Amino acid sequence: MTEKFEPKIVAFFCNWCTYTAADLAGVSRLKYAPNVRVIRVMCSGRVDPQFVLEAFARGADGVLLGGCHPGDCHYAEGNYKTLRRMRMLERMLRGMGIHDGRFRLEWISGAEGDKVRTVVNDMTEKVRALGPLDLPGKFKEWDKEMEELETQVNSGPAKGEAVHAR
Amino acid sequence: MSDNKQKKDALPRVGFYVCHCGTNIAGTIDVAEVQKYVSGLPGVAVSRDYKYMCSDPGQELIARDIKEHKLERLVVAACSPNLHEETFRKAAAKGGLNPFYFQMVNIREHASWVHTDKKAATEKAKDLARAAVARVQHHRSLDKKRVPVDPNVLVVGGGIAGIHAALTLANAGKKVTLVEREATIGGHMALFDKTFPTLDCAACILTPKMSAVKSHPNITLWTYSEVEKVEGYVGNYKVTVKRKPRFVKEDLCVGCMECIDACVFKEAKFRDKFNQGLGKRKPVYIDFPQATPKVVLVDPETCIQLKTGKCKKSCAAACDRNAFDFDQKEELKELQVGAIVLATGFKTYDAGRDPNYGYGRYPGVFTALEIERLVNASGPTSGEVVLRDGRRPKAVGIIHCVGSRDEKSNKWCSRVCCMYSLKLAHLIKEHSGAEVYNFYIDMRAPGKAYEEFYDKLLGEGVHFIRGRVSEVSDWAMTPDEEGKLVLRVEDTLAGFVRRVPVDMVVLSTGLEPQTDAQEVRRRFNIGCGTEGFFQERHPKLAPVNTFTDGIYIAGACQAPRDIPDTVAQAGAAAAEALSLIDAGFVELEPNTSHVLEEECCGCKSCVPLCPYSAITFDETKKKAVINEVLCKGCGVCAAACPSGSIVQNLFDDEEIFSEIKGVLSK
Amino acid sequence: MKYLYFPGCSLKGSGKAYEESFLAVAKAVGLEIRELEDWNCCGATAYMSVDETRSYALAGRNLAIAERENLDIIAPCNACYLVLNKTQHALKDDEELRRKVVKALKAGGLDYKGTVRVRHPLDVLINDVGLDKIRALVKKPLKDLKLAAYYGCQMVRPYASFDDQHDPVTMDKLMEAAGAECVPWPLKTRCCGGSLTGTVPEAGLRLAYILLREAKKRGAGAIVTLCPLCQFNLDGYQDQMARKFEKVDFPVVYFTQVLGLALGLSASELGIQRGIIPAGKVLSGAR
Amino acid sequence: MALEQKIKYEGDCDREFAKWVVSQTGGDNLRHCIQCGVCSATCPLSLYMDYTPRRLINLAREGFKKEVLGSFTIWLCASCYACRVECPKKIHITDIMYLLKRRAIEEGVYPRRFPIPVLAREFARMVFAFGRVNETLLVMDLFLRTNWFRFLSMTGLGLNLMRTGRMSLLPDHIKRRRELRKVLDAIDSDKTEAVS
Repeated sequence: MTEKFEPKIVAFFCNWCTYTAADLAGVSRLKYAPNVRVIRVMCSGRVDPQFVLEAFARGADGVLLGGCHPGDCHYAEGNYKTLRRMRMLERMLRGMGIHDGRFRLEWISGAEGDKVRTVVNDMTEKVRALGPLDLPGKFKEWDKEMEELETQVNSGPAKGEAVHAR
Repeated sequence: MSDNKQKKDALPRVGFYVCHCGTNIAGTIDVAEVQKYVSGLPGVAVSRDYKYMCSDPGQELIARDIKEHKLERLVVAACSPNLHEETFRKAAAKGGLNPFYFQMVNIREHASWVHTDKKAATEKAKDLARAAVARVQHHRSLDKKRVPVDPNVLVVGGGIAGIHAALTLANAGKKVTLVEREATIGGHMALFDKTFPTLDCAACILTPKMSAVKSHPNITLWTYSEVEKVEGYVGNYKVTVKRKPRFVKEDLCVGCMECIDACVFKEAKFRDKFNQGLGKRKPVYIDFPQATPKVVLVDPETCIQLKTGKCKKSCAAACDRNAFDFDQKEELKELQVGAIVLATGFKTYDAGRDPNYGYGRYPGVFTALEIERLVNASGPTSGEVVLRDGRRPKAVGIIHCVGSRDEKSNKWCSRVCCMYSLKLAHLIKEHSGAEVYNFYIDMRAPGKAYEEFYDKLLGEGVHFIRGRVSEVSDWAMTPDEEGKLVLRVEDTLAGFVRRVPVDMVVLSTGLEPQTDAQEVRRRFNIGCGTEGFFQERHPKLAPVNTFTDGIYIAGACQAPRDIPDTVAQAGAAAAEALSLIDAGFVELEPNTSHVLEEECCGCKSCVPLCPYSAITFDETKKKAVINEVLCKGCGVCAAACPSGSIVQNLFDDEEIFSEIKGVLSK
Repeated sequence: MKYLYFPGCSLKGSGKAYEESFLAVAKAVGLEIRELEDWNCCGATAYMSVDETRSYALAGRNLAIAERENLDIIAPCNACYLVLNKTQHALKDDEELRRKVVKALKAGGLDYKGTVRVRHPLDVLINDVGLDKIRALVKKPLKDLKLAAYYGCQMVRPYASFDDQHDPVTMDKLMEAAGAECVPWPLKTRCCGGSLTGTVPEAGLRLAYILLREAKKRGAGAIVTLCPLCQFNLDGYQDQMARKFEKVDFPVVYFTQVLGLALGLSASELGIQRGIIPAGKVLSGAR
Repeated sequence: MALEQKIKYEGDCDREFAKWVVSQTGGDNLRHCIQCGVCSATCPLSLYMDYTPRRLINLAREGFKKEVLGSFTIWLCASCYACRVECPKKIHITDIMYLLKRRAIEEGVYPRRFPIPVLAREFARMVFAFGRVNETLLVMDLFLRTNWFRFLSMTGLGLNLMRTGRMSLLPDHIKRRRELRKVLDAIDSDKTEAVS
């Protein structure tokens, strides 16, 4: 049986709620898929949409953003701003052809260790079903295509053909 | 991305340490492979694995390596930063390295403890280590911000926990404000007659502490008041307290209670909440003789003068100290404190939620708190155990675990019901000589002298039947069940079902969070467990701390707890507050943000984002400015700045981008 | 308000009076009722002891047929009401079971999606028709008729969809709307013995006897119930109870019969004469 | 008084049986039972049972297969669901009784002339044949098979039912009987299904 596709998922967890919940899951020895790499931020509001795009561009197959439930944020309103930004980002990602299942926003409080387990397991299976995104690989292909196009254009235009703006 | 500030060729020299943590990490992650892999990464000068990094030898290892190998950055892969980030920052400082040139990697709670696949866990550890090594090269040297701590303390909740915490703090010379929602302090303990396991009288041990609170020069007692709003941060909280009107001037009234007799209502006919509805009271009342402050209050819902304004106010006339003031209004008061102790206590489970026990349908069914008032000499029946129709019960059944250990209501064991059920069994037997049956599932008597107390009850001839009662009803199968309440239970130790006829049933209701626990915790910006009890920072290492520095919790608001543990926690919470105040200052994480003036284009998009209004706009320079004292370091503005000109220390864009690259580049 | 009516085997046999009175009352309050075409036995409490998946397919056939007309089903008999609801729940919760049952139903040319709701007549009368409308339609209120409202077990358990599991009140309210008085009675949902009363009388008979004796002691004139098996157990074995315990001689009627009388319908229309212990005297005495 | 040895050796436990019960739908949280006995207390028939429901649950999860499948308890359950509603751990005790009944029938260890298992089998046969059940025929068939004398003592009831028109001797049946049989046959019964 060929090597099963193991998705790589980058997770941004807010320090006060989701990161603590992940610690609680650890202390309670709950078991979940090893496909997630957690990056700690002070508040989910610190996650710049560019971080999500950078993660995809660097080869992540899925990005998970964990924050406090609305009303629980340690800084009062950080997660409301996250919600606004990420709704817009989701539309942008869809526009770029990145499937909805690859980016996920979850509210997980400090006491919900088990929710970390269920969300990570569920997301791993869903992204596994979607298959690899592998943008770096696509970037190489596109770069190769551009180079071929460039060599073609440089080797002189065919007779009588109007040269479009370069 | 702005290019790397460090010169490309001379990367800072990084020291990397991966901890075995005994077998906690090494049991699942191949620490040797991680150590070998990281030693090959660019910039890594030293890479070691060690059995216990957080131990003294582990920390000395770091300090010595920093000096010998002139390390400029430090990465430790071990447990969660919530546990030992401080430890390793101190180790770096001991080696002469700025503590913020350190980055921690969580490979225990987030990897070895939660994964079973050894190879995958090791790969994950290597990825996370590589990310940290990449990130730490962008770290800058910082130093902790010091903020002065206001020496005053606020204690919320006047039960035994709040009282003990307030006294401990006041005796240490701190100015304490104790805010209590009810008209008197004392909380649930004031209701009890005796307390387990020693059967010493609740009033005897509570009253002296209450009067000590009243007379203590360092304690300001605000009863019949609630905390409205909390602003600020550790060491500098601004609290707004709403003082509800008593319509009686506290400083004038001495509690002579002449006014109560003079009230137009000749008999008391309104529900007396303190006596759990068993007794009655007038519109002007005082909860119990030893109430503190010993001041009456007028109930706006039942006092004719307050409702219609047409009463001859015989109460005011009878008061020679002229203490009545019917147009007293609600008042908002502000105070500055450095630390807050929450001791808001618990609520008992509403017995009406179990219809098969018939509370509210059969008059012979009582809750445990009602019995506490019946057996109490200052209670409505001055200690006589009688049914609601005055009859003396010949047989009494006490049902344990009502609203506890039940997936349909409260999953948890409320810890105190077995013990108080034993106490009530003793008191009922002593006061009425009735046959007493206790229906329990597991007799939980774990405390000091608790088992001996259970043994005492066994000796007194109480019938202990192990089984959960399925129903209390009044239909009889045999003549001696006529006119009785019959409890159907399986005596699981005897192995058959029994029908036990009794005259009185006592429901030992469990403990659950206060109804407004959610609003209160949001007001103080602390967390809550899934059941609604306040969330402690760490169940073993920081039981009275919360995730918000400067706010401490004590007693049953954090989990069901008996009086000895509650008082112990109250002392612990007071000690934590004292250590904060006596330090005089508190070091804040330097993860605040600041604006790079040369890059800010003055678009003002960040200004409305800050919930602490720490960002202002400098009209002359047309630049945004962040006040680093007000900034709490959430980083929301840094993420929103279109030109990337707001930098959050410790979570700078470059640091996070390098972490993303590190985690994913194979 | 159009409904499909699932009679069940009992309402064609020992529970004939329940069917007669239910159809009569339904017409009187303006419900449009049509019997479910070619309904089959729901399996009651017996079939599940033989084969679980088959019992869900058996009950599922009725649901599949009903889905063709996409109307709510009214199942007056407690056992049918429970089995049909339990089938809906089981097929919703258990993927594997659903796959097997849907496949089996397809083999019979039927498809099951689970869109139809199974309702109890009490639920329909109280929530769809409404107590006010029923009170308005009452012509002959049954003054000073004291009843013990017996709900049986499977109507409220394990799913309490429209009434309380320990202390149901919907039938009490309906009887009060009909002018009768319901005596306080703690055995509202205590089991009558079900299929054991007749087959294992050493155990089951006593349960039925307890209900009758307590109702009589509480001053009720009759027990009003809503399940054909309960009515049969309480009404049919009073001769054996007289031999084993004591003579009870206590009428047991359906709530639809009592409501029918209050709406002015005739005793014969409501099958009052079908009670083995004659109920006519107690009910007419009240008019 | 014949002394009877009451000790149980671990060999008497059938671990597979315990695992099987837990694996069946309804049996999944059986292990969480805290033996509080509310099921036995609320069960109207527990006073006739050789093992109270609580004891049976404990025997089942420990794997005492012989005692569990040979007990009267599972056959005295009237499926009134009171135990399931009262259970503080939300264990579906009624469904567990059903799966034990099915297993007892499968293994042929049910008490021979005890009416309930015979009733279940006859009921299923009648439904398969006609699609509907005729109560009179079912009861007559049951008592002819299990207890002649009991049949005679039912004549009083029979007369009453005839008098009040509640008895019909003609078996009622559905129109599309073949359709129902196709549906029931399409289900490869749980027993023969290959354990996936």
